[in-house]
Amino acid sequence: MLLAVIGRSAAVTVAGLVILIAGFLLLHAQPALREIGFVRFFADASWNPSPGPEGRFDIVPALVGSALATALAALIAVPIGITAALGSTFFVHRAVARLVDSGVGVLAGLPSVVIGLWGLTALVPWIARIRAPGASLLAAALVLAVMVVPTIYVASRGAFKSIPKTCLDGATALGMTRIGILRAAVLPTVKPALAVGAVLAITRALGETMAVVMVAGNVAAIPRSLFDPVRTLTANIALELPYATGLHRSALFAGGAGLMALTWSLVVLGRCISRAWSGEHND
Amino acid sequence: MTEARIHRSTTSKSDVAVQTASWLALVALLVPLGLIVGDLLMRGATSLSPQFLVDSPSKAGREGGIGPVLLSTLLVMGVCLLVVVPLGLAAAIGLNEYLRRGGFAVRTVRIALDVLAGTPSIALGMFGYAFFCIALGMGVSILAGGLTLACMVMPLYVRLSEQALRTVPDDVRAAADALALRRYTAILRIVLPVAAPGLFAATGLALARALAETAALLFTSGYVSRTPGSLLDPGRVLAVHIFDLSMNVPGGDGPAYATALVLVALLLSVSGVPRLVRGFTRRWSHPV
Amino acid sequence: MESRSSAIVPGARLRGFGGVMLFAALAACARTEESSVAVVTSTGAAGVSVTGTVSVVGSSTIAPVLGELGRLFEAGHPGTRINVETGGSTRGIVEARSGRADIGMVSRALTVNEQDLAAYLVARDGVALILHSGLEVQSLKREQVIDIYTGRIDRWVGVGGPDAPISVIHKAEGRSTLEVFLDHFGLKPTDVRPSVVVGDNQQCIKSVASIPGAIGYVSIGAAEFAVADGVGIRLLPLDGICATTANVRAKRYALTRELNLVTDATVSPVTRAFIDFVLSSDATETIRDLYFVPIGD
Amino acid sequence: MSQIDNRARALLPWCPMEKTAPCCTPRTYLEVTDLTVKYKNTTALRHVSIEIPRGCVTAIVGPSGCGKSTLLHVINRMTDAVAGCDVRGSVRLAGAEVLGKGVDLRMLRRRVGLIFQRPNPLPLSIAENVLLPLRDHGFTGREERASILERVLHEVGLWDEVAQRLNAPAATLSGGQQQRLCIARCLALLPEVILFDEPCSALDPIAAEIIEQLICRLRNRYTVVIVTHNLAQARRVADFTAVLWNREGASSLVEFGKTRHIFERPTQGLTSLYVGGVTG
Repeated sequence: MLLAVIGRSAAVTVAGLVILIAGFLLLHAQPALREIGFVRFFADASWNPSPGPEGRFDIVPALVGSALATALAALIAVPIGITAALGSTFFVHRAVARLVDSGVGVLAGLPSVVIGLWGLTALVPWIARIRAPGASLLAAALVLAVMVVPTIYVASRGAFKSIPKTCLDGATALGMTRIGILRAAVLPTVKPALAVGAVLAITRALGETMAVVMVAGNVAAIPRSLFDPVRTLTANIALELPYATGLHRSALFAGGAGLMALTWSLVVLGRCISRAWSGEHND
Repeated sequence: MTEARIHRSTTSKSDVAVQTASWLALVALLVPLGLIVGDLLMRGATSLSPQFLVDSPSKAGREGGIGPVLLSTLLVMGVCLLVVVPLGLAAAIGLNEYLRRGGFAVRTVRIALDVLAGTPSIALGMFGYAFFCIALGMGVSILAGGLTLACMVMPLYVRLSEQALRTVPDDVRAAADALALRRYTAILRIVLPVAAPGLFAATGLALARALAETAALLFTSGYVSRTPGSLLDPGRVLAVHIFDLSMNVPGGDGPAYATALVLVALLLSVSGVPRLVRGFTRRWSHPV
Repeated sequence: MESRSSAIVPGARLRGFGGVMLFAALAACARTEESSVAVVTSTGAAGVSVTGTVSVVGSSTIAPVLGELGRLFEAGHPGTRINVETGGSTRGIVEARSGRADIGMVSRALTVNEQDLAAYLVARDGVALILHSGLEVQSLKREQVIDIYTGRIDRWVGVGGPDAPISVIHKAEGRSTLEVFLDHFGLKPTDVRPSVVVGDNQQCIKSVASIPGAIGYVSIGAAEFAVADGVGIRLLPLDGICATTANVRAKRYALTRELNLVTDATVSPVTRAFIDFVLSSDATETIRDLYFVPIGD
Repeated sequence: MSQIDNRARALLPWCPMEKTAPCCTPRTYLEVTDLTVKYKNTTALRHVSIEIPRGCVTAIVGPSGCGKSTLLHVINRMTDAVAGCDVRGSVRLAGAEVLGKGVDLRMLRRRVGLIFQRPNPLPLSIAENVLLPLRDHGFTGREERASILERVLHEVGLWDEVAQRLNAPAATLSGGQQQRLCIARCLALLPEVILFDEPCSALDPIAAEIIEQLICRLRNRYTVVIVTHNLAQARRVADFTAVLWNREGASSLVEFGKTRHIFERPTQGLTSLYVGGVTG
């Protein structure tokens, strides 16, 4: 009986954390939302959140920065992750596949700060050779791609592995080419799983802070090229929160709440995709 | 797991293209890994020594070691696990053993856990700062950092523990049911022992996740690299140390890599040890 | 988890309560040993017996000084602990006012609105422009600095240097070094077109040292400390006056600022003792060692 | 007189069949009345009524998927744990309703033991498989538990085989031994009814024979219900036999009576086809 009460209340407590977190972020964001107002976060000329009348609270550059870095990272990581999973499931020797699997396991386990360290000390200087100073949108996207490619690989690998052998044998028996088999027998079944993996990876990229703050240059302006610096929503918080006070801090909390809302809707999107998928399978 | 290879039956241009693309993708996947691990080993190993693990950092970390940082890390992880393991295990037991499967409560809690798992760690760091440091008056401290991390790894731990609990075969549950064992007897004496290796692994993975985290700790357990005197003192963890050395300390790259090497070694061992434990306990588990 | 249960009380001041764990006792022992040696060398405040924790929050420029002084103070006063956190001058003010910190560190003069706090002038410091050490640029005029920071000049060749791009290192909002710098050059925050935005002095120094073609501005104390340590940066003269601690001391250098400590009305005995120590002649040498200018000089 | 044929009697000479008064004048102990069981979309059992006599072995036979196991699982309410399972009708144990809301499930399951198709010892030692349920059901005396352990292991003929390694994991036993251990731990709780759900189908023929002999030894002292798809087994061990058949999407009772009657003079055409091996 006691265990039942403990177990149930623990489950509820854990779920309640979500409300607590949302509540506290909104609580601290409230002064900014009240005094600055929702509109100015999008209409102000720039992000210069000094306390006082001169404060400018334009969140758009950070939003664009986050969106660009995430989208570019996804653009790089999704094809590589999926194709690599395809290769190690269907084309390469099992030993190679195992090697890749464990390599990806290590990559997935690397702390973001370590990947950021590598980005800062190896990647940024390389990019700086093309164009100084090197800390840029490109560096952020590459580092993010390295971080999320394991997520995509693992999700796709799982999906490809779950394809029953009979399905492939049927296609092979018809004497189809590999690409024909992939199109006919593999892709239709795994599409939703691949989509879920990609959404998961995008969620991760959007929420990543450390690796990005270390390589992105963190200038709060909309970049005009790959080599321009960017500041993401997460970097904005990491960079300024320790020093922020008053309305500035509240504005950062509002940014944090917005970031949270964005990622939460991505989580819900992922659930919807996988639900639609499993629904399809039940029929 | 039915895994099927596509055998080369015909050779067409498109096939060659697909295969080449696969190889290229595999290389593109492994090259950054090789570069990172290579850098880590080469640049880290040169600064690493037994003394490095115990000495205090001096000259902002350019010299000396990471002794106090290791201690702070252990304490933050300790606080985190002390909260996560009992609460998370209880929640997993509640979800898996007591709440009605597929019921409203279970679905709600699952969605909440998914959402929590998707919350960016920096947002959790803000929450931890607002809630633990300010509202609960803990200040920037090891305690606040550990509790924030606990919030972060909770969904992972609950999900993995649930998976572990689900490895208990159905016919063992049926046996316990048919014998009309009390629920807690069945859970404490039968379910938990069977699930123990899985629970170990869950703890290891949760710990690995916590060890790797930086953003959630920036504002909660702080930067101070001194030996903490209590749980209410701030303390710098390994990941934050790496961040600080690489961002703020000219000439700090060497020690940063050495610290990163220590961190990665720690990560690999905490996620690897449970696998060994599982190997030892396998013979006791029910043949499935 | 005793400390946790007590921590549930909202707003409770808990610093110093947490010594529940064994390690805490061990750490305390270790410190006592250290200090028993150090007591002999430490002078001044000997007869005063105070214990407790002082939390110091604020400017990252002052933090290294107070960190070092804190160590000395702890050595002379067993049972005390000085926790120094960085968070910028404004947070120093806010937290000292709210009582979350015992002492705030403020690396500028107090404004009219901040007169409710008691301020203690600890030292003086300047803000210097720094360049990557490989850059062959000997000096910059005021207008050139403004042009560089507003993006009107984006290659070094425009100011008589090599044909390389300029990487403008700027600070994130909320840093008082930024305010002092912009104020001196009559710039508005919105005018600046940076290439990289950094957090504090140390990060700025590291960025300038690692990016060829970089220019930034930092505390002279921090910069001289870095140069003495062999970091690849160079301090630029300002209006023809070399950026050195000596020139700050001699009040020849224009871009200077005060380094203040602030407290609210209630000051605990241990906080009082620590402030006294920081203001005493015992602290002067340490302040000078870290390339700041003690008030007495 | 005897309910089993001579061949079976020759095989099981120790079956105390002849002396068993209760089967001659059977008193109903377990009364299933108008039982209908529905899962989400399907009806498993429809209007089933059987009166199971005390101290006898009753077999439930029928082709696979005809709801035999469902019937057993309803009797000790294992169906409670199945989501979307709807049970209507009545099951009375010694005159008391089993399906009601206020029924003490712990007590019911102690009185009505269930043995599964696959041996499912708890992942504990051999001894603990018996001792843990005993402790859980409030047998507090250490001595008492030890003597019960020895008694039930003797009863299932396992004592001599395992006495030296009572603390070894139960998983190290062979399949037949595991099944006997399951029966032993059930006996330890002093049940009145024991339900067997195809207890031999996962075992090799030799182990199966030992279990069959064991079931015969339980006669008189326990009311035994055994579900089996093995007609010969039903004929060998059962005093009474019920035939279930799936008709029009749901199973119902075709015929119930003394085993001899069912096999030699069935009243229903379907029964004679089934026991004659023509259909099923």
